[in-house]
Amino acid sequence: GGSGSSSSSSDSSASGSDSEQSSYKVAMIMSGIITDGGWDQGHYESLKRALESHPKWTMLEPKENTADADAATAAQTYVDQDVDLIIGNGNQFASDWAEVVADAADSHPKVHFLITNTDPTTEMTDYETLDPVETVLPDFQQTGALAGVVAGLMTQTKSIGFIGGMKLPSTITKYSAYLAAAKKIDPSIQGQYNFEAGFTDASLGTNLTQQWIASNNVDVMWGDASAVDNGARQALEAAGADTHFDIAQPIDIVGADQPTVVTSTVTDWMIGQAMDEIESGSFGGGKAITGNMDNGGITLGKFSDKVSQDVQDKIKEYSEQIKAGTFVTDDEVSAIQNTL
Amino acid sequence: MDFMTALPTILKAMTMGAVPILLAALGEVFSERAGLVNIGLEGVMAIGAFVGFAVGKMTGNLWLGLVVAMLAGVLINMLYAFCTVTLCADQVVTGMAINILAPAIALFGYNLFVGSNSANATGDQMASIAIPGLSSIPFIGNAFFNQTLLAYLAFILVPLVRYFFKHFRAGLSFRSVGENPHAAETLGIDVVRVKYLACIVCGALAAAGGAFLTLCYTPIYTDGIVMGRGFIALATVIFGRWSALGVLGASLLFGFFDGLNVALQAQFQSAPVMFFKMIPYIFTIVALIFFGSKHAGPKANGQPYFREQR
Amino acid sequence: MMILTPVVAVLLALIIGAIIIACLGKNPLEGYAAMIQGSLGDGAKLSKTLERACPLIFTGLCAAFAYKCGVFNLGGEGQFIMGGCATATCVLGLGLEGPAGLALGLLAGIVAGAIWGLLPGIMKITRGLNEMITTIMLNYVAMYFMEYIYKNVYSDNGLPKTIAIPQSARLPEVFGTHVGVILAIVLGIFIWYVIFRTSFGFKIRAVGMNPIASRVNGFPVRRLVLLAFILSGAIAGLGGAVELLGKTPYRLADGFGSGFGFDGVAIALIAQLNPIAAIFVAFFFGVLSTGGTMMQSVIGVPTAIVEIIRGLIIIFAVAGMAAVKLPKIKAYVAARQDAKAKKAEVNA
Amino acid sequence: MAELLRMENISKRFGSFYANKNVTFDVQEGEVHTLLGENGAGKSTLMNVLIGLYQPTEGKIFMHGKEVSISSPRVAVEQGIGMVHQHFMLIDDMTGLENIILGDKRHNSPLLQEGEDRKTVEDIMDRYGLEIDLDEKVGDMSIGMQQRVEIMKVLFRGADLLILDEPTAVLTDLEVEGLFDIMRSLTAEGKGIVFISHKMREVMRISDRVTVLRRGETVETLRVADTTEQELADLMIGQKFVENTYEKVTGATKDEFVLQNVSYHPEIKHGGLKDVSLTIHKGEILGVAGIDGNGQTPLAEVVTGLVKPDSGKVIGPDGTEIAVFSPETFIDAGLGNIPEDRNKMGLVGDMTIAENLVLKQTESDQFSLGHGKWLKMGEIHSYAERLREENDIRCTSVDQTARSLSGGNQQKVILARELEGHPKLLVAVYPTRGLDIGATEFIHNQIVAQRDAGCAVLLISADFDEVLKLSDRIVVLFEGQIMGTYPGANPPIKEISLAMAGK
Ligand SMILES: Nc1ncnc2c1ncn2[C@@H]1O[C@H](COP(=O)(O)OP(=O)(O)OP(=O)(O)O)[C@@H](O)[C@H]1O
Ligand SMILES: Nc1ncnc2c1ncn2[C@@H]1O[C@H](COP(=O)(O)OP(=O)(O)OP(=O)(O)O)[C@@H](O)[C@H]1O
Ligand SMILES: [Mg+2]
Ligand SMILES: [Mg+2]
Repeated sequence: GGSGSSSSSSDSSASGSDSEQSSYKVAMIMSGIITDGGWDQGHYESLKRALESHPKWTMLEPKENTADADAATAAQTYVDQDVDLIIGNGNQFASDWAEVVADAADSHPKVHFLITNTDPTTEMTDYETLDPVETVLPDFQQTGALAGVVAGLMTQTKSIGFIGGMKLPSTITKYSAYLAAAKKIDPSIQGQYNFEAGFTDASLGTNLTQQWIASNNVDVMWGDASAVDNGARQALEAAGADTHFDIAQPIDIVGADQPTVVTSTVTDWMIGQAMDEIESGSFGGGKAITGNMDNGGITLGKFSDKVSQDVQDKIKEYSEQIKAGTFVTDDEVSAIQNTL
Repeated sequence: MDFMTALPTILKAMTMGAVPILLAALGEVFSERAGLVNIGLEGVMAIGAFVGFAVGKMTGNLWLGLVVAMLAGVLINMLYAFCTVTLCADQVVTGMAINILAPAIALFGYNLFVGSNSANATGDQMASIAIPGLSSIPFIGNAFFNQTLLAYLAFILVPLVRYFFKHFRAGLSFRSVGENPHAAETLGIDVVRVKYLACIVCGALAAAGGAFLTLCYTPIYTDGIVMGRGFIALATVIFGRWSALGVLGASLLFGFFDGLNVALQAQFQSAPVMFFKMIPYIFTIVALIFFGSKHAGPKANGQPYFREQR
Repeated sequence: MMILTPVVAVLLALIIGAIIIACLGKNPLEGYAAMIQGSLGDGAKLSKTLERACPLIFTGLCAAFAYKCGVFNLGGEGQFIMGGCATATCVLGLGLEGPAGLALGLLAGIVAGAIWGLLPGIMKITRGLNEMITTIMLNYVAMYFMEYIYKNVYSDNGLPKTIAIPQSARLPEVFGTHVGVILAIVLGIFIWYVIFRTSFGFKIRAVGMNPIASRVNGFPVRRLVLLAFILSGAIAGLGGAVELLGKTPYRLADGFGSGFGFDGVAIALIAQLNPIAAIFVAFFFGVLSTGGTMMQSVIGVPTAIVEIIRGLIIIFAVAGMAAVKLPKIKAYVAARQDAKAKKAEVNA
Repeated sequence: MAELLRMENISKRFGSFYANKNVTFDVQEGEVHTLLGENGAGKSTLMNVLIGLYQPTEGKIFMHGKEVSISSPRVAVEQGIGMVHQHFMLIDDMTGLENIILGDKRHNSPLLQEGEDRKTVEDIMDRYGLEIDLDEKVGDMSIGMQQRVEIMKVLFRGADLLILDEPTAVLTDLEVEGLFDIMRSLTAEGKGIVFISHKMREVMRISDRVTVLRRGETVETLRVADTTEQELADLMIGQKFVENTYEKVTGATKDEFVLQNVSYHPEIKHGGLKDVSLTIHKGEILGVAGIDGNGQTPLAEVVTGLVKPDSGKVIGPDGTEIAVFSPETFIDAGLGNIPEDRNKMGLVGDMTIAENLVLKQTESDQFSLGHGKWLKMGEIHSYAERLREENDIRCTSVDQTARSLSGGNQQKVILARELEGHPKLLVAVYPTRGLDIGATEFIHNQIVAQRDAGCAVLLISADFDEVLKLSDRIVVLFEGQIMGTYPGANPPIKEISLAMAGK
């Protein structure tokens, strides 16, 4: 739901200047780098997309490689510059920013915070005020189901794998939906997973995938671990790019130099919506912006020529069902989730 | 877990994982034999990984990438050499500074290289060369005889380095500089030159180890791709008692335990995998405890050398 | 000389940094102004900088103390982390609140750090293992162990972080910073006193400089070395406890303590192993960190630039201090002073 | 005879301190030219300049009449100059042969030619009667053999000019004879030798000419035939030198320290003790004579608590058997120790002189409050100043590092510290090794004064003259065993010498 229920304090101070304000600044703070080919690059590209459709907004140089100990300082430096929107790439920022947000709510009412991949009801309990904050929470069940459909249709060996960088609720949801959707296509499909691969050790991705190929006959991988996914693709390629496939995430990277990638599940972090809300003065209150297949938050990327037209048609058909919420049920997903 | 099914893959991971560590550790053997403890391997490897990646991608010639990476490694290690040899600065903290500086330079370069053109994010890979016959030996064939040329070269380097230290005049001179530089100097050995040479070799080999990561392992560079391998290489030098063969054994052992870690992660998926991740480190310590290293290495290792000091 | 050199080194590094920044088409002066403003600009900034420096003071003291005894402890990070883990386990596991939780938490941190320092000490003394290697290995073990704590034991709703330390067990604040900062400074002074003004410190120093002579002259060398391991570990462990109990987000999570150990070593060596100087150097590192973030965001240069400047500062400081100790430079300085003295004589 | 070397007006400055000032010095072919001077007179510095280890601040060097610039040791080797350093320049971890051929460039091949070189070395060994185990690690060799390796290094490189910096300081009389034989056969071939020694007797026997240095400057160059020991000594110290003789004590009977059947690694021929029993009496100097490497080091280690004997008893001053072997126990029981290697074992080189002087007493009430809880820095400083005064420790300040002191002054620091504790037992191992005659006299006086004050002294020395001069009783150590006990007054020198050779 996008209807704003912003608090009185931010309303009164913001609305006065809103109509006149002709330029806005946005800054992004991330724990990795913008070219990591995964999580942070996905955020960066979302931001760039949003900027294209929001000409009033300009972006500051992103703050990359932000260590835990510097997370709050980094936010504070943007607060000091009266940046209109400060984006934190992931829930790790949620716990670090409580103080900064509380201080800024008093001293810099025009500064807004957007934290991605965060559930405000469970992850922001120590916030004194949620007035200037919103979060983004994509519908990961949809993402997982989309990948699961592709995997289920592509696998020959009935064995699929998943690598996640960190064991987050979102990661678990993704995998559960992924496996549930694949099983929907063929109940005999087996899933392998690792949720703790981190985001940098590409060689771990290679070795892990090699093990799964050797011991479990895995032939389709879906990854959520940036550089580690590259390693996984490396192993798939070595095992034969004609029979081993990868589904990329969260950016669309299908292309000639990625022979194993058949398609990508693309996440858009709905930054444009946050910008709109700020312009209209409705931003805040600790609500969560959802990204889903309806609003373009979740999409499936291009297909490689390894995916036959036949399969593509089926994927389209199932995608509609996923969008409508009729393909996999919550129960089916949580049944798998409970076994992890 | 069916260990026998997993074993060939573990062995493959072992040989693959051992190569970057081996290369860096061989470099460190030269360095420490000349009395220079270079804790900055990690940083030099990062430079090597990035430059190898970028030049390989830019020129399309991976071997050129490797050579330029090694040159870059030498260059950054000259900073270390100048500080520790010419200025006699503390080796540990200089190395540490390299570990901060070098990856930052690499990251900066990567930003420039990829930031403007995201097509640059993925590079090319050296192809594996399967040795006919040998590569089909069960269990070990794929691990040992189906590798990239660079990996073969790394393994061939081991007997060469051993031969160098045993049978070359320069090898003896190298050792004398690490043992007693004042004595070496009185025999007309140019201690400073040997130390600089050691840094050149060390920088080149460590950078080659880093370049292996991007040219042979995965076709990408990420900040932090070295993942502590530089430190592991340091440990293997001690564990390998400053000898090429020992270093080979130690890096294979580490590679094996790392492969085992991954195999366990792959099969025991709901277990707390961080305990598997500890395995390579704990076993390095355990191995050190059992096969001990009372041998303390070159005597003047880590000490600055002032010529006119008494 | 020993104060002037690092200052010159810092200036040199900043100049090179300025050149790089200028090459990127940004204004370095504006950047450095932002750096100072962002770290020391007002009381709140200063206290943030102090809090940022606080763990570095602890790891710096940890390294300085160990090195004084000839122990190359590179495991400050692992000991720091284990301190944090023990504190979390103690406070969260026993459900402690209030001053009891605080006191026991600190104590647990000290003990765990000490144990994590003791392990490489035992390995060195019984098996002759080089502590540089074992402590680095143990850093990794500690890091993964912490992962276990925050993911599997005290995870907050399945998130990869522990639940927060309860409000009542946190370190109280004075002048906008948690008292851990004061604790760190007092500890630094105390360690200076121990090293330079007590018989125990005297022996520690003697062992560090010449263990054989120390043994011949009746010092219990092995015991002192082991104590150096334990105490330096305890210092780092206390640092971990303070960081967890004093600083937001009051939780263990990925990246807790990351890099602090190596920074501590650099700090100790730049401070010439003087604990009081280490406090100042750590503070300077804090300035670089908070100010660097500000500079980066204000003038919009890549984060890597700040890291490059930091690396350069360490290299220049260390190289500069080594350079002034070179016989040639020393001779030059001595000759200059002679000449000056002679001139003064002539004039008089 | 042709001129081999001439050094003209050489000056070498360290910081603002001149170690050599306007020194002029020459060597003829076939001559032994001795450099004589007190510790710190600048002898080694001059030679280090000659072999290119130090660069002279001023001055010229001529070889065979031609001016040369010796910019590095390599140039010196090329010029045919070789030096056996006062502190051996050997690599312990390499074999004798490896040490000898290290850095040599006679072969064009980059590979080592060990076989060929071994033959060359063996030829030289035969020619000069040098005995070296080429395959033993140098670290495991006796001092004498290490020195022969050093000489071999020089000969192997075909040096015309040999510099021997205090080669006899660590040798026994027997070994000295061997060395002199080698030196004579070298000069017979026309080679020149620069010889440095503090032992007047040797200087008179082996040298052709002597140059005396004082405080870095040349005093005089004399033909040995035209001078006397006394004249040289006077020139050296710049005033009349008077050598003391000491009265021997004969009646001491009270046991202060007893070893009963002590064995320590008896299987090691040159590094063990076999069934050693000896008694050190109160108020008596017991001298241990013997060729270096016959158990002196383990004996010293046992009586200072550094090692625990494998069997046997050690009984301390209060008559009880010592149970715990650690230096602390022995120090508590009243041990004073002048260890073998003053730099490694006696002093903490990087600490100040003052700190070294109070090394063992930082917990005493005199220097601290509350048993070491607060060091009284002022008290320590003034104490150090007093000891510096009393012991004539020559330094610019007691706050400079002990390392920066000359050897004699370092030894004075150790002695001052040990004697100030009024030990019941004083163990002195090679106490005057490498010291000049002045410093040696001072140390000897102090040791005898300590005996007269009732201390039991165990003197271990490879310098037979020193043992004879000081000891009230003498025991001889050979291959880890006591060969016999002899009186110190009118000692049977012949008999003792034979015992030292194992007969
Ligand atoms: N490496 C050094 N660094 C600094 N100062 C030194 C160093 N070596 C010696 N000195 C100083 O130079 C001065 C001269 O020392 P020297 O060895 O000549 O003393 P000395 O009086 O000749 O000794 P001795 O009584 O043994 O003959 C002393 O003040 C000494 O402390
Ligand atoms: N590298 C150095 N730096 C500073 N001072 C030095 C250095 N080497 C020697 N000296 C000083 O120069 C003086 C001469 O030293 P040198 O070693 O030449 O004396 P020496 O005559 O050989 O004495 P000894 O009889 O003790 O061997 C001493 O005061 C010594 O302390
Ligand atoms: Mg001297
Ligand atoms: Mg000398």
